[in-house]
Amino acid sequence: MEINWSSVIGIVATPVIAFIVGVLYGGAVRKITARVQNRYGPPITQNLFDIIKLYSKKTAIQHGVMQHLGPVFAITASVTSLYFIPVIKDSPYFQNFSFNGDLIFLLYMMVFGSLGMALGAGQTGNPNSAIGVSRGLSQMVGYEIPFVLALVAIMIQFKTTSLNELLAVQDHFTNWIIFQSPLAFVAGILAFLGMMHYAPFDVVIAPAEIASGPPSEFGGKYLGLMMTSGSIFAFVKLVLFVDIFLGGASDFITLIIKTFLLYMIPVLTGIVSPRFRTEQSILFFWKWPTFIGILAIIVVVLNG
Amino acid sequence: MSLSPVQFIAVPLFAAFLIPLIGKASKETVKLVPGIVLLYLSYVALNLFPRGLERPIVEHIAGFNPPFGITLYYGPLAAFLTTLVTLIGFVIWLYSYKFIIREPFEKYYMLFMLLITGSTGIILTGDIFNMFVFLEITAIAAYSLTAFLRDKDGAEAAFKYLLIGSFSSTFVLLAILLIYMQTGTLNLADIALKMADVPITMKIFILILFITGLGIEAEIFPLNGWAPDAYSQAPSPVGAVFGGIVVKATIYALMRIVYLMFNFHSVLHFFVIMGVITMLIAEMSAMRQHQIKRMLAFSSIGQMGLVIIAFGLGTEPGVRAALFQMFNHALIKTLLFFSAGYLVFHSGSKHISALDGLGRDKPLTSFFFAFGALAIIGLPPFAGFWSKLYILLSVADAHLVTVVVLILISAVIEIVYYLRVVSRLYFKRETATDVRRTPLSGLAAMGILAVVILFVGLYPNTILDWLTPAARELMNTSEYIRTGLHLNSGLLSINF
Amino acid sequence: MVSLTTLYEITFGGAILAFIAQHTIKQLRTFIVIVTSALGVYIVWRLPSQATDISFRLGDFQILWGVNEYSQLFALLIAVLGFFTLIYSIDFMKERERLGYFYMNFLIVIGGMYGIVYSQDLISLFFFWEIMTWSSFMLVIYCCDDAQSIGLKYFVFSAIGAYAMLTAIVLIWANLETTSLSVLFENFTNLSSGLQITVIVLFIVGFGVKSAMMPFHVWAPDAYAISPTPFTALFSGALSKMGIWGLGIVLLKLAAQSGFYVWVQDIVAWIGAITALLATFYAIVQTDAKKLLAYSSIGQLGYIIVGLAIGTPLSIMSALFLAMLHGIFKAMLFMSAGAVFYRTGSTDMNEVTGLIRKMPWTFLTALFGIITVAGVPPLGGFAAKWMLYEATIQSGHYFLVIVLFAASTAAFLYLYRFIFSLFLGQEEKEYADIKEAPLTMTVPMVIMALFTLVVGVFPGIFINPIGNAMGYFGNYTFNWDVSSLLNEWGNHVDMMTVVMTIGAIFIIAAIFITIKNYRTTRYVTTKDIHTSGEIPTENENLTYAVDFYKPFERAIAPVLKRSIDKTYNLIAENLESAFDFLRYVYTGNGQTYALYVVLFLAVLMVFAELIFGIQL
Amino acid sequence: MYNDKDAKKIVDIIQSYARKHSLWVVAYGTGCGAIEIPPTMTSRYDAERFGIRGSATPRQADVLLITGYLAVKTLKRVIRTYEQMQAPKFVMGFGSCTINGGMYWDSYNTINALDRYLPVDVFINGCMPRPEAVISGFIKLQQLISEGKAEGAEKYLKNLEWYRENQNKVIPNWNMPDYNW
Amino acid sequence: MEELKIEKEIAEEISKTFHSAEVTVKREKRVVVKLRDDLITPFLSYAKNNMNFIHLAHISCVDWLEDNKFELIYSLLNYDNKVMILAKTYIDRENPEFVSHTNYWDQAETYEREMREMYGINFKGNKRLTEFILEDWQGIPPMRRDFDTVKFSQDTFYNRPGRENAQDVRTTVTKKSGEEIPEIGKDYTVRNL
Repeated sequence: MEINWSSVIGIVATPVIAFIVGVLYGGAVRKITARVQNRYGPPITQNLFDIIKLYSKKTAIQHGVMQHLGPVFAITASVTSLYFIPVIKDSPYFQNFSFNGDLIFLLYMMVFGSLGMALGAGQTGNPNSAIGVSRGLSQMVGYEIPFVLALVAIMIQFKTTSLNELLAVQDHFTNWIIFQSPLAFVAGILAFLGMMHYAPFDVVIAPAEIASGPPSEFGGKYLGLMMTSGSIFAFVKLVLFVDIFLGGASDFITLIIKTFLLYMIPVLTGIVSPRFRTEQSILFFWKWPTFIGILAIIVVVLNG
Repeated sequence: MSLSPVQFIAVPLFAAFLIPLIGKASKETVKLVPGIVLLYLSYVALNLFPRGLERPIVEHIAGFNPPFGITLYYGPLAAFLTTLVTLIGFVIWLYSYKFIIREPFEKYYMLFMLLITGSTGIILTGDIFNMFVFLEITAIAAYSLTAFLRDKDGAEAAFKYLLIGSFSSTFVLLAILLIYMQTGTLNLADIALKMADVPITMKIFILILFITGLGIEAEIFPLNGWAPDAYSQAPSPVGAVFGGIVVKATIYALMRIVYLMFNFHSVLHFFVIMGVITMLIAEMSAMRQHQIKRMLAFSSIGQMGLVIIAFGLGTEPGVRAALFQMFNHALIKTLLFFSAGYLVFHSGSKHISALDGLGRDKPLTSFFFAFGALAIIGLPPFAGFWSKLYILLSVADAHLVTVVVLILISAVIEIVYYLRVVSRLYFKRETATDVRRTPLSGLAAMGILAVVILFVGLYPNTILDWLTPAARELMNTSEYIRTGLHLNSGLLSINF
Repeated sequence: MVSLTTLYEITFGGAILAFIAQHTIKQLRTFIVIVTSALGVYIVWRLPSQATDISFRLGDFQILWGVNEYSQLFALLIAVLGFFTLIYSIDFMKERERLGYFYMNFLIVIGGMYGIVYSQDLISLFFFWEIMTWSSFMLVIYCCDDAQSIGLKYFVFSAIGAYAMLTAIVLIWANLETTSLSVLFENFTNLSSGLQITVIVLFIVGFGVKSAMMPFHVWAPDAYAISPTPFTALFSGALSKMGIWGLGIVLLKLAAQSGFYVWVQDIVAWIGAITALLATFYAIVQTDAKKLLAYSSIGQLGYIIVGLAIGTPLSIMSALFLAMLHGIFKAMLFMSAGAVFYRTGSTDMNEVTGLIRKMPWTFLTALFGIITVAGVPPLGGFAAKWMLYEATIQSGHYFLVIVLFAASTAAFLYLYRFIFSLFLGQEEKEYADIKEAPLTMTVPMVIMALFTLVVGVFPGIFINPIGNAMGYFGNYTFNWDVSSLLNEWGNHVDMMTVVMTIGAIFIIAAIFITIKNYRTTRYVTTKDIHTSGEIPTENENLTYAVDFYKPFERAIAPVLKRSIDKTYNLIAENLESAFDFLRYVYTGNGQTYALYVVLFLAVLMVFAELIFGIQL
Repeated sequence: MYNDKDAKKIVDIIQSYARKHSLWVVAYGTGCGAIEIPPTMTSRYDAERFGIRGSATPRQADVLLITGYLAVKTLKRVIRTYEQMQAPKFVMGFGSCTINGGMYWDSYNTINALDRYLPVDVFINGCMPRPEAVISGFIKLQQLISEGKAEGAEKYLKNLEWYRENQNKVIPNWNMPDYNW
Repeated sequence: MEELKIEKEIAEEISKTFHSAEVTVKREKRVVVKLRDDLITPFLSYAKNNMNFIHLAHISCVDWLEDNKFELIYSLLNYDNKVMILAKTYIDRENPEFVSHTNYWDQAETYEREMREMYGINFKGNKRLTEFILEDWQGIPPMRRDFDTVKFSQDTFYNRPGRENAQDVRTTVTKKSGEEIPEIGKDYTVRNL
């Protein structure tokens, strides 16, 4: 059997790169938040230190096999989603399996981790975890609707559900979907705010209220794996949005610039926002973002 | 003695007068007499059946030729109905054997025999005045049976029945009088032949008298006020007799008269409408009854409404469906009255609420009730399903979709009140236990009925094969007149 | 010996034998039941190759029984589910009374369903349909006092449905003089268009009631929740599929020929989607696990209806795929809830918690079940959902797909609540020494759970027979790989790659997390949790289960406030009081009755001309 | 490779560096000193630049701050919280109350010497210590970590009996789960 | 004394109703009533129902060790004229028992629980005299004056060596500041009982 080395390299390197980028983005966010709050802030590598520290914890506890496997579900979901997204356009290394999946598959794959984490959090028996899960799932119903509306608008506009074909459509700056279908972008980005769980949609992990919610019983290696998965997952979401709306990236620099700019939207919103209650955020998503999403579809349909 | 249709009338009549005499000698023997008689009649009926289907048997009593003298007409329809009556009668006797233990049971059996006489008489006779006489015999026997328990409620019910029944007799007699005045004959076939000459106003007047008079016994709304009281106050087998025999005979009489003499479509449509109203009001009333036998009575009325609708269609499938429904109803309602009788007997109360959990204590009786309920609702694989289906199909053939819908609505109501009782029987907590056992004769009677119901449900062809000629006979009036009067078909022409 | 008649004889005969055995030789009962259902599976399996159509006259009707691929699909589902649920019931029902009654009706239901799918004419269809209805009613009311009104509701709704169907049959008979399905399909266009739409609507109502289509779904949650669990599994898994079976025929064979196909499609699809959404919302607020699953069933049936209504090859495929799969996973879920009930005596999600360590196999089944329902890869549910969404989008039902997506996302909520409340959370002291359910219960569950995984990896094993079955509706070709999914725009998902990737990463990560600090990783009880230093006592259970989705409930309060159930109750109450009023026509007074007679006569006399329409 | 001494050393260095720069503090405000934590964390003193961060639950935390006097009743909860933390874990005594009872030296329900009950790595004196002092305490802790001297958790495990004896003396009704390190 | 008019009226009303009561107008808005222990309940009832003192602000206790008495003080407040009555009574210290007033004011329950825990007074009729603030307290109630808190602390809490000088706050402060601290509360004897 012939081994395609470029894809092997891609398969090994993609998660590593995603992890590093994600971790550094996380550090950058903390730095930026600190600067906004007129602080000096931690170093940009702070999240990396945190994760290494968590892995280097000498002991760990678990309440059962589902808690043990919860972070495994999470990392499986993020890495699998990553593999099915073309990270760099037309690159033989970073396409991975993206030709074998499509947008709807990604939508469901991304939920896989949440479900696993929710199960893990459920088994800890900590009421705070369960409250967090309840809030998280409820909020998910909120933001999925505008997100799906945006995706459907794009799918019917370009008659495809494949990310690679969407990328092929956006061959030029002016063909980016953000310009071709701005309403879909707006709906999508509003949903994106919810997906990133930054304020005002951070009621899920509300640390002072429900002791950080779902992960409240996770420590040491479990939390480390969760944070690893979280970093990768943040990168996955960013790349997905860049691929869908911003024409993807043909090299790393473009990718970094685009994703970073995109990342700033939820981060900067989050820094200056208070927190929504769960039902408030659900109703928020069901009002304007949904309306805009429906408008996007109507516009697409009217344009033929 | 060769078998002849006369025996259907003569034997039970003879038995009825014999019973008091035997009763003087031995009370126990009295109980057996009706059984033997009915068994014999069933034997006769089954023997005559093929002959009746083949060619109608016309008997002339006392040697006069028609249209003079008394005629018995034993065609397919009469063959079918007499068989039904005798068989049902036999099952009812079987059931009564242990159920009617209260004195004076010889009177009960005498009246019962008279009832059989009357019913078979109505079915068989080819003479309208005879029909009246038999109607009266039936009615008087029925009045007395209603009051058989000799309690206050029974007496009251019997009185109501008598009151309304006397209207019935008066109107029918009046109608017959008018017919005689107009045509000068009492033979049904002859009347049918001569009816063409009667002025239309008179015809309508006679028709109205007949409808009112016979409608009372056939339980057409609003003439059926007596029925719920009579059914529920009479002993259970008597309820079964009313539902299974008497009403069937009177409906037969009504339909025979209407089809023979007044065969025009607007009349039939009137029957459809009356049937629908009767059915709907009866079902709705049944829904809100608290006594099980009253509920059954209303349900019976509702079923009769259904039969009248089917008769009113005036088509051969319709008539056949009506006859099928009559047959099924006779079986199923008898079964229901039987089981309800023992349920009431065991629970000690006529109220439905007293039946809670009896299904565990009296599994077989309750089973038969549930069986009957499912069958009468019209669920497969029981007999009721097919007749209801045929009625619906024939109604739809007549393009009366509204009526189809109304029938189905009433069926839904029926489901509600029957299943309410069934689920009470089986699934409510037990209230009390009764050590008395349901006697074997009662269970045997119910068992026979249940087996027949299931058999007909699975093999409807057996019954349908007999019904088709019966329905054809009712529809084909000219054939009736021809055979009834011994005429050649070529000579006959009815232009109505 | 493999023929339809044998199948019916064995199944119904087995039913009666089981009843007799219960009252004579009790030990034989279970044996008879299992053998009957196993023979059923065997015969159904062998039928396509051996059976010939059976035709005979019954009354005026030509009865026609035959095997086709479409029937075969559903028959196999019935047979297999029937077999599994019966095995499951051996231990589950052991302590109950009136088992003869139970098993008799159970087998009659199965036989009735065989009859439905194999009947090729309307009369036998209706005949078996009613048999199935009353026998299932008998099982619904089997349990207890509370079941009476629920059973009645079930039966009344079923009867309304069945009678709608009967009206349609009667109309067809009156106009086409036929009851044969094939003749009906050929001559359907000969009917007037008004009649066509009437027949279609009546049939949709008829089948829609059984498949719990809004607004006829109100019977379903209660009936599912109250019937004994082995039957609930069959009820939701197979019996509700009879509605789907019929809807498939009506929509794709009848409506497709009529001039208003597009309208019918749109309306039914929207009804299906709204059913899915509302049922999901109602499922979220339930506290009883079985009721939750019941609403979930209604929701899933909504998806299937949407798939059938859209009517593109992919959507029909997805609908039938989901129908088959739903039979399996909903049976799994009901069985696991039943296993919990068997051990703890309750399915109240506010009471039962923390069973995962006590009942691991049951948990595993429930886990596979919820992943399948959620449609998350790598289990079979994903393929069904994927095809449905792709088909919905590609056929131009854009807003429909949004409703479906909303419903499916909201489904995570109740699914999580189901598994969390029963199996996760703190371990309850009360359930300290319960054991895993007996083998007769776990084995069927686990077999089905593994089957969902196989379907997830190789959707082709469902797609190919379903593709064959769809030959009944027209010429559709599905030349897909055994492990891939393909939509009409040419996009595909390769399940093999997906599953391999997921599996590889999952195993690597699981090994990593297990061997890392293996010796210093401690298991602690669920009492040992962070509670700000406070120590929960033995009797305290801190599981957050009551009002689990309160915030979500507040968000969807306007939807929950309106209940169709209440409307029906109002109608029923008003009708009853109207009937009560009518009842007093019968006053019980002889004089009144006499007056009626006289009035009747008088009216006839006076209006004779009008009534009899004859010029006097 | 992992057995190689130098490599192990490198791993250790990375680990202790990460540990040192990532101190998550369980937010358990026991006494009046808790009021000093918000200024320490927020803009003015910004402890986050040293990698110090609040953590909501003891499962995730590294440092347990005892911010002032400890009533007997609170001590029990603090011990519980400490035992739920994952090793390596550090305790910081905060203010004179934790050292010798401070102004509550003769109270009938506040303990006087925290290190009798929990293995304290760093004491910060003062009543109350200002945020600068708190931060210098953290820096001291970081030094200890990098030197490998902050082994409170192991000390606690090793001398568990002694600690338990002291704890049981003031907490008569001992109904806590066993210590699982 | 025009400004103490309301207080005096209240004092007069009380002394008219309860002849044995010893009523003093302490200052503005403050009336002190000393009563026999069996008159406390009627008095509280009267004050609440007839004089509109509807608010029980506090119940406190003083330990008169030398007289072997506990003094209970009920503070009642009238919202209309803002006057507070301090109703005082003495109960036996050896066998401290008193009537509960939870049926007059629900909040009395909390105060009585506290008193029971800190002084060991048993309030009969209070249904919830369970552990309140202290956890697993086993010695004599800590607020009684015969409880030696220093000794208890030294015995229990491991005094860290090195602060022996700071043991007597009073002398240290006096020595350092040279200031004379008035001997408040030195004379513990009960006067005018």
